[in-house]
Amino acid sequence: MAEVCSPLRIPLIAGHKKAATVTEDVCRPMLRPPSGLWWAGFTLAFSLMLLGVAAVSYQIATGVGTWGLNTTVGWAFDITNFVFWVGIGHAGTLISAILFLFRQKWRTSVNRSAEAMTLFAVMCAGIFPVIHTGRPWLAYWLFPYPNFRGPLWINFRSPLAWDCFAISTYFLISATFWYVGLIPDLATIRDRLAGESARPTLRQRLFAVFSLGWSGSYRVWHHYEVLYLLLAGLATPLVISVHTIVSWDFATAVIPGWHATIFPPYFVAGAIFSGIGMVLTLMIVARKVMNLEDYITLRHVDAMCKLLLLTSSIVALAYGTEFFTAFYSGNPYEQFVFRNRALGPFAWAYWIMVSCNVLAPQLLWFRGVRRRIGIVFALSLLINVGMWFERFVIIVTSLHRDFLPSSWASYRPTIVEVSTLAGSFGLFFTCFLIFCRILPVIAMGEVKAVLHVGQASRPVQETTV
Amino acid sequence: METQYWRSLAERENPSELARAAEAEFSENPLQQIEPGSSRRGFLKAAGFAFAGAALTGCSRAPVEKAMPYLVQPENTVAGRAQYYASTCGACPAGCGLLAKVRDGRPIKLEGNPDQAISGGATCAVGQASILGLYDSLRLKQPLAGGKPSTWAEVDREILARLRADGAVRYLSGTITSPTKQAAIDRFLGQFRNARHVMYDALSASAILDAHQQTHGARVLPHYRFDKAGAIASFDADFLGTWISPVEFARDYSARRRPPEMSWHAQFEGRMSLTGSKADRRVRTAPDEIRERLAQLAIRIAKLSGADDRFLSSASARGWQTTNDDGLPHVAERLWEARGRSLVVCGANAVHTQVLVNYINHLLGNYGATLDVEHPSRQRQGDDRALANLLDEIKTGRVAALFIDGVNPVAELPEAPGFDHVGLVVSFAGSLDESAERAHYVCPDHHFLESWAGAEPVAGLISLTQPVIRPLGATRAVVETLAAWTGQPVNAYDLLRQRYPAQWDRAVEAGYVAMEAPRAPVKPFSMAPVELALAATSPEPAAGYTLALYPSVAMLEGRQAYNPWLHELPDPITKVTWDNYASVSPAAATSLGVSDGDVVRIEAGAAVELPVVVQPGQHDRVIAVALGYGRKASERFANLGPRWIDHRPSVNDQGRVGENAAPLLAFEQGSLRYDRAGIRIAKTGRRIELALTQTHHTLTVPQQLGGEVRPIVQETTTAELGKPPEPSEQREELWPEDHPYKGHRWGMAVDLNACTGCSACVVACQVENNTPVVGKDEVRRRREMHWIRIDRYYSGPSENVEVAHQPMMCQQCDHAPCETVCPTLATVHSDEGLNQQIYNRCVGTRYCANNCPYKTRRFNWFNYPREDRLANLVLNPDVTVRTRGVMEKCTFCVQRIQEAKIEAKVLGTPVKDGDIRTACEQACPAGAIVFGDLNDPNSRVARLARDARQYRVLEDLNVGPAVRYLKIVRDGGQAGRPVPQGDKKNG
Amino acid sequence: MNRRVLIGIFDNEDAILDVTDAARRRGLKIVDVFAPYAVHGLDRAMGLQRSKLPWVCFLLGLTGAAFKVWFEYWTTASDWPINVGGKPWNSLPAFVPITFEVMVLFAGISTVLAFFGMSRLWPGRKPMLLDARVTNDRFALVLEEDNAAFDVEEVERFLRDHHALRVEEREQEAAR
Amino acid sequence: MRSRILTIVLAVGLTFSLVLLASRLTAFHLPGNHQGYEPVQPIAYSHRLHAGELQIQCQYCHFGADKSRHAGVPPASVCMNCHKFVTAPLGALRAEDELAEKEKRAPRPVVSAELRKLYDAIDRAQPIAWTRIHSLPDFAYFDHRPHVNAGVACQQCHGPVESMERVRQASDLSMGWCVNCHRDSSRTGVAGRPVSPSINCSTCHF
Repeated sequence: MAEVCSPLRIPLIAGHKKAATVTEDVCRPMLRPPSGLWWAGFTLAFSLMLLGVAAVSYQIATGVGTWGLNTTVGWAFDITNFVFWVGIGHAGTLISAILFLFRQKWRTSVNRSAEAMTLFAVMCAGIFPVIHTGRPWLAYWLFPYPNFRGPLWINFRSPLAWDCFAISTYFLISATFWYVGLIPDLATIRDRLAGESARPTLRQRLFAVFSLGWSGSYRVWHHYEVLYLLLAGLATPLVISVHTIVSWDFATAVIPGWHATIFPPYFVAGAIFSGIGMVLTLMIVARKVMNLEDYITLRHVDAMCKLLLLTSSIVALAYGTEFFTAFYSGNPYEQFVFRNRALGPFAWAYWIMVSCNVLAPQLLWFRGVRRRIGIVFALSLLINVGMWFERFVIIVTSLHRDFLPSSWASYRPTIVEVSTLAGSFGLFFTCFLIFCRILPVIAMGEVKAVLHVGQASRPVQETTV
Repeated sequence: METQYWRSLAERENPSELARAAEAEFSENPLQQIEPGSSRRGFLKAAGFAFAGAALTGCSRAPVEKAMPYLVQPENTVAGRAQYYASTCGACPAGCGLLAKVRDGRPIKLEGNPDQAISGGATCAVGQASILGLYDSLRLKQPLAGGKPSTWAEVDREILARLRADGAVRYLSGTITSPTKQAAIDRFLGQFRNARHVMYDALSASAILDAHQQTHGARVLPHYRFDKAGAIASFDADFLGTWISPVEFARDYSARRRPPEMSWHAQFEGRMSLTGSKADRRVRTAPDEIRERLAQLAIRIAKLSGADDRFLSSASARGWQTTNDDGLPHVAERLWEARGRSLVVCGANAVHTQVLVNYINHLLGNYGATLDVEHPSRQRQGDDRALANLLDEIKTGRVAALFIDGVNPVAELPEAPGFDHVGLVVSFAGSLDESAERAHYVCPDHHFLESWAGAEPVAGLISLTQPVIRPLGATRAVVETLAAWTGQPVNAYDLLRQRYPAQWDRAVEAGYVAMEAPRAPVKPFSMAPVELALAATSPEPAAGYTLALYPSVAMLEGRQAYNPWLHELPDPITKVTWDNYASVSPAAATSLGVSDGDVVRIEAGAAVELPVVVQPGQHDRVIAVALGYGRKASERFANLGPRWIDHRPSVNDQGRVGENAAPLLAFEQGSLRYDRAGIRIAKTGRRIELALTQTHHTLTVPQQLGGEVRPIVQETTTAELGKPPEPSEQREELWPEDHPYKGHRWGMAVDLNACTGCSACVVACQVENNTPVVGKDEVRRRREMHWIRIDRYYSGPSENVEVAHQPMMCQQCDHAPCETVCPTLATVHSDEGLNQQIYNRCVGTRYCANNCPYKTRRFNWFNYPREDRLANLVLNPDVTVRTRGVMEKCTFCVQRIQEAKIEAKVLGTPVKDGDIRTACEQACPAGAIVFGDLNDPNSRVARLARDARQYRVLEDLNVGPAVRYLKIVRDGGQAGRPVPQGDKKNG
Repeated sequence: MNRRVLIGIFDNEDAILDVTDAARRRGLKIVDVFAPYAVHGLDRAMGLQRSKLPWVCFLLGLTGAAFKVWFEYWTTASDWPINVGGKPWNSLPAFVPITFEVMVLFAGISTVLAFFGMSRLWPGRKPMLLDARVTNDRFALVLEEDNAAFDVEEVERFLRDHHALRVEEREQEAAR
Repeated sequence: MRSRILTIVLAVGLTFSLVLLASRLTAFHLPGNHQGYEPVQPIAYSHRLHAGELQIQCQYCHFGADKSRHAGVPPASVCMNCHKFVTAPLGALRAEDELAEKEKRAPRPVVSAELRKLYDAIDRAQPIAWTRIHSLPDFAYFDHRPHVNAGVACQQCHGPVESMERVRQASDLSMGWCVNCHRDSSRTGVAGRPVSPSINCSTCHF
């Protein structure tokens, strides 16, 4: 990162943009009718989503038995997907909040879409805890609400209860953060549209309503800056806490392979890793499809690759540590679980995970690779796969052979489960594609503020907040 | 709950009146109203009355609920209060005494009658399950004539019209232990000049009776007294599982296996049987080697006894020299040391073999001690020779009229008798089985819970069967039918009462009565047949594959094929459900190039195709196949279980469960042979995915994954037991002790040494707790719902494998991992140490099941169909029927705990130890399970918790299970077997 | 009663910074500055005092946490204590995660609402736009003609010196 | 301007509807709560008359209460203990007597319409299908024995039945209602005697 904020002013935004051009560039794709490419992507995503809807409705109508689970393996795809999506969701907040606190100006080009991605990912994640229950129509019992049972509340000792609070809080805060960030841009678009037609169109009305009458008054900007800072400050520990709590779902259990103290940092790192991977995937597509090459420059890609490399190494370290603790604990059950991971019936999953999350990213040590979009894109996809399998491995290999050999069992997903997973991707991309159409994918307000960085238009002065 | 052994005083005085009163209750035939889709009113009327219906059918959400009281309430009946009636089990001829639990007019559970000698309070899996037969909706509801429904009057008229006084009348039945029924049959046959009553047992002990005919001059089946046996040698007799009277034998056997003084038991067998799994010394012996082994043993013991050189000389003359293989010498010594209180039993149905057995027992002086021939058992009376003759007569068309009672010759015999040449075939079968199908008339008998009858399982023990519900269909007791045809109609009740006028009250109350029985006319032991037997035995070892046909613990001869509970009951050894199979030894499997699930074709005259199960401990030349499968009755399971896109049926391509192996049986020297030498076996290339409830069979983890042995099942030796136990180290408790258990603290102790794995507990639990049957496919997916399972672990080399049975149910942990993780407080701890599961609060996250180290929690993956409203009548109204998506598990039969506590509260007395008995404990013949209050220092469970053998599974996890296990005692050195090292199983 | 304001429109960040600073030094009353994005340092140039939002955030966060701790203790240990896995009635450590989440939720949401309140933003509010491009790439400085001493020509010259693109004078309702 | 009016209108509308809802809430019943359920019975049996005026003990008819889970609906035979002789209200009998006096004839037997139903039921051997009022869901097991034997008055749960012409469900029979009574009575005791009612889940749920 040192490079990014070094005083050698390599422009953040290429092609000597002026504020007006930024507005122009960002708004153009929104106001143009969608391209054929967009339609193709949307159709695919939407049909996947429909498949998922069908699968879930069938499962809810028939029973959780339509999944490949059994008495021994009580969780598999459902919670795997949940953790996977929550993980994806973490990158957004990371980029917009943590990098903001670290004064990483390059984040401005990507944070908007990263935050959007967070929201959609958390939506996908949120579905699974609900549908994985045997009686989803009663899932609201997981929240404490006044009732006529005595009253009987919930078990605040259960990590699942923690999850409910963590996920919903995370969703609300990210949504707020995202919206607050959007307000000035909404206003910009509102005013841009104003000229278009005499009587306001629906779209204009909407933008008018949601921009809350923003007029760019600096007295407001002044509070706004503070608010943004505060939200970033809140979101940063939140993002850590959320995945920590998710990891506690496993860490607080007695099952060997779950009962591990390193889970929180391990999971957080993994989450960020997968998140950045997903951001890269989307960014690379977006900059091509919506020709935003000037805003999402190779430099951004490069920076994120470095983040990948870092988190990948943390994850790798975690894998190693797990094995060491198991070996060093002298606990035969613990030791067995890890031997079983690497050599047992699910070894294939384990090795997919290792090669995607540890081996493949090593390529990123080479500058050449980091700047070759094609390769980076491929890597980002691999990382998504690898991180999905990480969760699968942790959940299934630990469960399927635990303490009593008599109850050892195997697990095979059914078509219903696979469709549900596909459906969640469908939902995610559907939302994202719609977002690309109707909202500015780049935070204009913030980009404009960093236009000058590395441009000769004005004397260098370290800004302060 | 206070039990009432008699139905009611009114009943005792004048049963017919009550019958009339009841008549008033059920104005119409209840069955017609229970057809699915009928009104709730009708259903309730049939069910008895009152509120039970709500719990039964889950209709409480229905807007309007009716409560229908009696018009005239019978004495001693109170709505919602269970009554217990003493009766006798009719599931097999063993004749265990029962207490039938009747709730609101419906029998819902069968328990053993503690006072009756055969049962002693215990039951077997089959007995437990047999109550479902009462509510079998495919039972015949009226007589059939030519396959069409008819009336009794009609049927009687037609049959009598077709009976000729001079024609050959044959009455084919199973063993009949009821004197009254025997009398009725004799009276009926008395009308005809040429009439004969032929008895046969599908699981024949004919050879034993014949052998005693030869050696003791009386065709009797000895009453085996395992409670007196200090040393037991069993040759292919699965007396703990299926042989003759398993409940009685298992109880007596384990009574003598309580450490430190333990009886010694050697098992010679080809397949791995339940009994073999408990033996101290197990010698793999192919069926065709048994006689030779026995001869060897006889010679050795003759030597030891020093008596009777005639036998020895003829032996040596025939070139018998004693070999030292298979530890026979050791067995001989052990038996000889224990002479007078030792016992040799043999399951082979071959006369010569049994003669040798008699001789050995005679040499050991066991007659009169461990074998009672003067008051013999009547549990097997079949005569294979007579059967063979009858079949011959039938084939050659020399039979005018054939009456089939309680047997199913078409399905049970090697070749199905063709009835074409028989003028009149009448079956008494309660449902349309293979034989009844071909009969001209079917005169359905009552279910044994509907009828008055008396059984005499052992000479001098009259065990009474009394009805606990009015017949659900227009069926008629066989005795009444026969009486009608004899011309003097009489009802079974009067018949029975006339026979035992003096002891009647006592008999009805206690369910049995002991009478002075005449001594069987036994002559002194005669030597001649022994020498013939020896002559017929060749010292040469046999070769080639041998087929061993055996009754499985669940299906027996196949009468239970209608019973889903028994089909879903995992075989105690192989853990296979919903199928029979050909088990082969690992060595044989390699040489045949097959593995689990490969379908092989077995030819021995007839041929069957069955999946292979590789069975450690089996003889390399033996292929074992269970009888009793592939029955017509199992066709009903075509649509069993949840139906969804990926669902596969529970039946095979023939639409039945398993294959019928009876065609492979054969008659040899007039006796039914269950072993066939020189069979052909070949791979078909097809594969079947077996439905196993356990797929990893040892406590040793796979070698490449470490190969360590887990201390789940712990063993010790008689030697070690002497030593003082080392003090267990004190643990630092992380939490403050916020939860003292002040009142009761329920706990359980399971004696792994006593447990035979017979699985009676599994079915008992299923009946008591309304556990659903899920079907073959769901079991395949490892989703069986049994709350208690019996884990079976092998250890040691496969040819000399050791077996451990471990009943595993919810351990009711003090620091239950499941409770902490449940977000909705659906599973929490009671202040009596129970791990409560509240179904209605459960949303089904399955987190608890994942976090359970014992994996004893069961999840309702679907709404398991309960469409058969008649079968629903067996549901226990005191236990919620769980819906889809909720977790369930063993509750320590909390409904029984509640009942007992409330009764105690009402009477103002404390709950006594033994007042509360869980269903599994109550059923267990071996007395391996003990439930009670750990806070009461004198309770049985508290004492066992202090026992030297006591340990808790996975104690290191500090989850504080409330279930103690007692270590298996491997009779080390004395059994001539290497002493298992202390760390062998303790990892 | 209306007042007159003098508005200078600028087209870059540096200009607006300088002019605002200068205007403040000259003692001109700066009504407001309008900018398409947050220009760093402008607050100091306008001489605005620090925002109160952090206090709102801190206090409501604290309230949320306190409430949650109390609620968890009350439900689990006091109102209906239930033995869950032999854990102590009051398992404080287990209450931490939710407490934290609730704290963040309270703090976050309430701060945002407070912000909307302070800066009078609500759905459907009519924005007061001095220039259509002020949310795009224009900057506007609004000076109030507070007293007679206010010399329009002079101030206009002053603005133009600071590269104002345009200077205009407007009536404006005082009630803002 | 217009939008501000819109917002105001919306706000007013919202508050108005909320007020409406609130007024409804007082009469609100959760699904499964049948408090106040008062169905018509096949025979218009009056608890006010029997339990109230005639002071017949509850357990004379509901004899299961102290020895079984269910208090039980009395069998017709119990009714007949009295109604073998009592065939109609006293008034009706008197009237018939006087009429007979006047017409100089033996009084004819008078049978009230409701009792006629009872007699018919017995003649036709057709059990009487009463409509159940107090009914718990299948997963909740209530047992009369411990309560009755501990001396809990029937009225405590069933309300003033002796004053009801037709029986009505007095309490909501919700879980909280049970639990709170169990909690309180362990402090206050029942009928002067200390009791220790359990609030374990498995007391009612198994």
